[in-house]
Amino acid sequence: MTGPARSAAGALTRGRIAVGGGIVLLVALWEAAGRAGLADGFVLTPGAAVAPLLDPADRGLYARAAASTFRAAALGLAYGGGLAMLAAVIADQVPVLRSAVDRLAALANSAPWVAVGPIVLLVAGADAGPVAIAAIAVFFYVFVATARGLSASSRANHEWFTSLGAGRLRRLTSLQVPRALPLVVEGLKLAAPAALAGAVYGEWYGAERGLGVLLVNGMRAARPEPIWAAALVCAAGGLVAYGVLAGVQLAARRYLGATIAGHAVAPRGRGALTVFEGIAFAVLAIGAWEAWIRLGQVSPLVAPGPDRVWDDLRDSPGAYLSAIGHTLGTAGLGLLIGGVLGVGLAVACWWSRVVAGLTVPGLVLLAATPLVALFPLFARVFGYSGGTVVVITSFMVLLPGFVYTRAGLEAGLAGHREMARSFGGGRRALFGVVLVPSALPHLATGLRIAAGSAVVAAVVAESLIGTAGLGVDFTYAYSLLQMPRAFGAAVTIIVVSLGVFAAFGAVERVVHRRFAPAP
Amino acid sequence: MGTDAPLVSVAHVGKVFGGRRRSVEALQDVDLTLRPGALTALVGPSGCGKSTLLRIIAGLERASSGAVTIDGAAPDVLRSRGDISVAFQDPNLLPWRTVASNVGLALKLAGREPDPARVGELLRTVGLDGFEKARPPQLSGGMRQRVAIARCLVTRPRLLLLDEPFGAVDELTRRRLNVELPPLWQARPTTALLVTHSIPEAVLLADEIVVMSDRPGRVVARVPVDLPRPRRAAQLHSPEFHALVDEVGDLLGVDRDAPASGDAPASGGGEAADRAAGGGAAGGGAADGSAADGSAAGGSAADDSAAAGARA
Amino acid sequence: MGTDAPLVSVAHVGKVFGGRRRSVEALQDVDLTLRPGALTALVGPSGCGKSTLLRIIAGLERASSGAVTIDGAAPDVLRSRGDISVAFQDPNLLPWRTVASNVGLALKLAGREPDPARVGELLRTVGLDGFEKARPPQLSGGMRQRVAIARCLVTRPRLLLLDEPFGAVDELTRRRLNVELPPLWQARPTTALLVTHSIPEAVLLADEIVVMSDRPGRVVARVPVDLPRPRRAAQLHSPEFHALVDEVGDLLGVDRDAPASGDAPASGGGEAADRAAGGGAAGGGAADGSAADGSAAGGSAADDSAAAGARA
Amino acid sequence: SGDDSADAAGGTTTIRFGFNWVHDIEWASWYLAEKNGYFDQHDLDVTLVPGGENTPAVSQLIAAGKVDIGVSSDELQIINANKQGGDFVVIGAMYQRSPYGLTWLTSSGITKPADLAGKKIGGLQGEQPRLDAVFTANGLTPKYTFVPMSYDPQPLVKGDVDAITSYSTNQTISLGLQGVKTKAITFSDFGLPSYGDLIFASRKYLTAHKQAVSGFLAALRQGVDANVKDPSSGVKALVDGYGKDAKIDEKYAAAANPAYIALLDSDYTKTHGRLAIDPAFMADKVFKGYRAAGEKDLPDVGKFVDMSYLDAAS
Ligand SMILES: Nc1ncnc2c1ncn2[C@@H]1O[C@H](COP(=O)(O)OP(=O)(O)OP(=O)(O)O)[C@@H](O)[C@H]1O
Ligand SMILES: Nc1ncnc2c1ncn2[C@@H]1O[C@H](COP(=O)(O)OP(=O)(O)OP(=O)(O)O)[C@@H](O)[C@H]1O
Ligand SMILES: [Mg+2]
Ligand SMILES: [Mg+2]
Repeated sequence: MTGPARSAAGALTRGRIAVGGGIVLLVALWEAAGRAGLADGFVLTPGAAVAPLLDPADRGLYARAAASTFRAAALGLAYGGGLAMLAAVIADQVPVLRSAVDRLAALANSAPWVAVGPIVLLVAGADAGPVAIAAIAVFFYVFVATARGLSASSRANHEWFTSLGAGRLRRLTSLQVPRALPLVVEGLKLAAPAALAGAVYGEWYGAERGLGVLLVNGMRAARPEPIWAAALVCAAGGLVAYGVLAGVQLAARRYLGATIAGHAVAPRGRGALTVFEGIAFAVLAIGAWEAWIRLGQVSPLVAPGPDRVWDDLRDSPGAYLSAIGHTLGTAGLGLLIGGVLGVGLAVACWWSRVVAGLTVPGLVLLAATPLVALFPLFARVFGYSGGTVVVITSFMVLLPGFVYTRAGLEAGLAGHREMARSFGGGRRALFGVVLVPSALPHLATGLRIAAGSAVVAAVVAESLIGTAGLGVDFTYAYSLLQMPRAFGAAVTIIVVSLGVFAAFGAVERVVHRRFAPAP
Repeated sequence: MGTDAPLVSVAHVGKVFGGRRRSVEALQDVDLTLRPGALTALVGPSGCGKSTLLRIIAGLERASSGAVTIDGAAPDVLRSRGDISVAFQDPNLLPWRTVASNVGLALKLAGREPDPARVGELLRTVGLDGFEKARPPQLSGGMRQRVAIARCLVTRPRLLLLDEPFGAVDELTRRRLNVELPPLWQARPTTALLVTHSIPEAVLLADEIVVMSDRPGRVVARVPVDLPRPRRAAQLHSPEFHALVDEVGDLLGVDRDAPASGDAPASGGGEAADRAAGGGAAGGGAADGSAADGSAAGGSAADDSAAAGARA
Repeated sequence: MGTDAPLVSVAHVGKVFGGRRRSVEALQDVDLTLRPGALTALVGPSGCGKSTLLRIIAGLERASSGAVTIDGAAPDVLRSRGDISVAFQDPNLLPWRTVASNVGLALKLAGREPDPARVGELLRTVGLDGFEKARPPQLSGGMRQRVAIARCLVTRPRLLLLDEPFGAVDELTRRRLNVELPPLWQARPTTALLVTHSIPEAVLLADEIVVMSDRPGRVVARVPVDLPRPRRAAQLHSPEFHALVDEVGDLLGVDRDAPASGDAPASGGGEAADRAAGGGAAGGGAADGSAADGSAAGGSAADDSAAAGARA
Repeated sequence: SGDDSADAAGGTTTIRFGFNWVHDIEWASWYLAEKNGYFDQHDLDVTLVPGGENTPAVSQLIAAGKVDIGVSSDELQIINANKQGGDFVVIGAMYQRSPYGLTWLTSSGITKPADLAGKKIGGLQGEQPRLDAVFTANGLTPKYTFVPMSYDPQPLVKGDVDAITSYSTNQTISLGLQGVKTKAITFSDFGLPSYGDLIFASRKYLTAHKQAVSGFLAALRQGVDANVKDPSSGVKALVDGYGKDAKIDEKYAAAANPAYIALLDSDYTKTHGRLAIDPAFMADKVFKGYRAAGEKDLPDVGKFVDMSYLDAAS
């Protein structure tokens, strides 16, 4: 073996050793935290956390709970993911419906679980809750990934297909779908833990069994063991799903060629009709709501009509405005902290194989762990305060920030990298000249998803432990059965979330137009 | 042939690429007809709009003005029947499919029956036997372009649009292909438009040569190539051949400034001298015409000489 | 020149691309030295490993066996000083930068001072004035390739590696560039390796021509081109020039089957006939040498004729 | 669910019964009624639907048609639901006094409502009006910091809050089992008396299923009696049955069951049987407390409470 070849192999080995080191570091930190009795002894050592799972008396209990939660998550992933893919295909194939489907997808992402949960439960029933919320939780990830993937084929390839008389459907099956596969799997990697989180959250709506039930009961009984054990099983399930999908992704890349791993492509442009369409969509949504109330003879106790919600909005705009301000402030702070951390970590990982090795195990764990399900755990560790809401939001943002930055840094075309190297550009130049511009489109997409997640996370966290904000307003009003106010808060959350989403969508489009022109 | 209704007619086509700050006029009032069964070559300086015109004919780009009809209808009609094949300047192969399946895919897209034998035969013809199972990223630039050529012949299209199909192919292979490919599409009469850099290649292959001007591209002249077919090497050394190469070269040169004369200090009377050189070369070719007769490549050698002389 | 220590030496370089199912041996025991200040041309059939060899020399690809040293060190040393410029077969422009800033970027990457004047001058030389602010997707194929050429000259590198830099450029522009570019790099003596399809181009530009065999690429011969510089058109019509084109063509032809003779049925004795044709054409060229003297392009016209004749 | 004709024909009637919390020893009587076949004896097929951390109010579940009868932790929930368009009627109450109240550490020195002034009180979002009422009902101005939290009592132990809202039968006992000494005071003790786990349904449902509802109450009473007689049977029904998958702590259940049992009886139940509600007490004492807390538009007890189903059960 020649010198350079050996050093490359050496670098690879060093990388593997670093990953091993990262895992050891993670466990060691955990052990140390457990021994130090962090959070008043709430943090258990790994051994103590695993112990209940090994206890023969409880083994069956955890197995049943895991089976039930994993089943709900899998079903939710199948339904939500399937629907999302279908929606993305429809949006791609039927231009007339494109913007409507896009909006519906954004709506699915913006709809806060706190508000959706009760309605799902009231409409679909307690048994369907975990599956339904898991499906809602994955919908957006899969939709965005599929839509991106379907539009990732180069214009030149489309033209070749067109030149041979291939219709839309042919282009879809023979060109766009294969091209989309790696991106879809990437989306599923984020969706799988989200499905688990959704299932657990859904179980808080009165499920008979499941990891979520164990989490809540453990919390109420102030016993850390079942909480940690259930969280551990949950994270393990996420890790397995994540690992399997990473394997699939690797296989897909190998089969489809490494050349199509990344490479962002400009989303289809939207015209000046946006505002008009937005209004039309709102009118339609409100119409559907009114129709549901009237035709379904829905009790005002279950859901008020749009008119009553409107009255409440009109009567106390101040209350809504201050809640909006609070929630946006929290989400913004979380977005900033989490975003900077996520992007920074991704860059550090790119820069140093050792840093990557050390941090990746922790980040994979973070990615695979259904964070929403562990909000109570966060509250316990970080305390019941507004600060914890920001911490939770930051954590929710960190991951998309990291994942998309990482994907972006990998997306620089081989030809461009070589060009930069050939002129003597070092790593720093490569980074600044090729990688950052190539990563920007991905980053913009990640930012949009992260911003949406930040609002949703802030609202959920507020509803659990916040003192002000839209999440608080919703829960407060809901528990006192003040339905117009509760729904007013829910609608406001959705509107705020959509607004944030649209704002970052505009940023994304500008960045894409500049840095990912149609190839 | 002259009495046939044209298969393709391009009428007053103009194309302006509009940016926000600047716009480029790529084509200006282009008229063009392609006779059925004929091969028309399109020559012109780099950036003059050849690719753009080809894409407009294929219906892939919209003309800013004017219209294109194929068989009396919009390009889409013929295209949707899989009767057009385009070889783009970039090969654009699907990286996840093997070479053979990239070629086979064209049949499927055009709505033809799968025909592995034909696929194999074409790959052999373009010199890619043994690479049927390879994937495009594993090929050299010239090999990729040859896959694209095979891919576009496999469907036996009625209209063949070739955009510098031999740009990345070495001259030896190119000459071989120049000889071996035409019979493949002449078997079923195919109307073809070939964008090429090489005037001799154009004269060798075409029934008519359309010469375009520098940007904005206009049709400067249409030069019929009335050399008999099949074009035997002997004819290619004929004065008629060289006269044609000459003529086209002149037409191209007319619209251009005389090129810088580089390290030759005395550059006066370049154009006239060139023509003389071209004629001389042609004469030389003709003189040994009988000796070179056995070799088609020998014929095209003479073209190059003549072309270069004419085009200075 | 012969006494200089080589700037680049390639010793026993082999390259095997290994897939799981199949592996391709691209290069086999390649030895090569590039003399400082000399331009070496690399010719060989498509897919024979020319691009691969170039990339190995640039240190962008790892050889499977053997070693490359530049200036006595690994390629990375010279490269990291920005003293190597590569023009890839694909232009690889950054689509988000303007034409001018793509060219200017090379200066930045190579650690040179910004030099907008030089950038503008080079863009003018390659015929892209007026397109400084355009972005690569708005350019034609030939225009993109010309940007890549300008980009690679702008840094005044010590080692210039050119991979078919004129593949997508029309012949007229190509000839002009063939004449106008060499002075740009000869000003500061630059060692260059040029992969080209065109034997006459190789003879016109190179000090030495390295001929490679079909896959797996081996060096079949090294042909020194001892024609005096600057190469005036008159010399290009000389028998020496044609003998060289002839020789290289032969060397390439030797490793290949005689190309199919296409529609010329009697193909006996092709090779001998070709050589005769080449000679004839050369003679023709020589006969009007004085007339064509004023035009460099006229000279290269003759090359083509000779090359083609020799290479059939 | 069955209708009157099914009632008349004596066929089996299906009843879905909704709890407002997860499976817990709180529902021991229901478990025993089911497990010991009392529901069967009354030709009832009863499904017990647990609630959870985030479940909507039982009144909403009834309004959405997901359950037929259910419990409410106090009267105010049902009154609020009726104000929002419901027509719910109370037909009994499991506990004569609600265990709902406040818990603090014994070390905190709090003994009376006045001691709560200026303190940090943790609770669930929406509990603030009830805390306000504690102050107003005792002639004090509400003055405290509300700290929203979930059912986790840890912040109390850590000292992040001075008191938490709780069930005297729940967190206090859990903490006690962990060696944390706490004091639990119900809101009743603070002058805000209310019944606990009131059983209610919509008027429409009740009139359509008179016989089944009475049968249900009768069976439930049998369940209550069985639990009182052998509290360990209630614990067992929970731990091995309904709570099997919820990791119920048996020690806690065994300790909490007697605490719940202690709330079952009052002077009124001695004469009117268990589950009974005294309309006069509700009108005089319970509503008085609510009124003191600022509640207006309280309903007419005669229309709000209907003991006829329970009467028919005995
Ligand atoms: N998408 C585009 N946006 C703006 N300008 C464009 C676009 N495509 C082509 N052009 C411009 O149109 C002109 C013609 O381009 P075209 O690709 O047709 O040239 P061409 O004759 O094929 O040249 P070449 O021989 O170099 O391939 C060029 O000046 C180019 O800059
Ligand atoms: N990444 C790769 N993986 C596998 N095989 C490869 C790879 N790159 C090149 N090859 C093979 O190596 C051989 C040489 O390729 P190379 O690109 O060097 O040819 P070339 O001489 O430059 O040809 P051309 O004139 O067509 O550009 C080819 O047979 C090609 O299939
Ligand atoms: Mg072109
Ligand atoms: Mg190459």
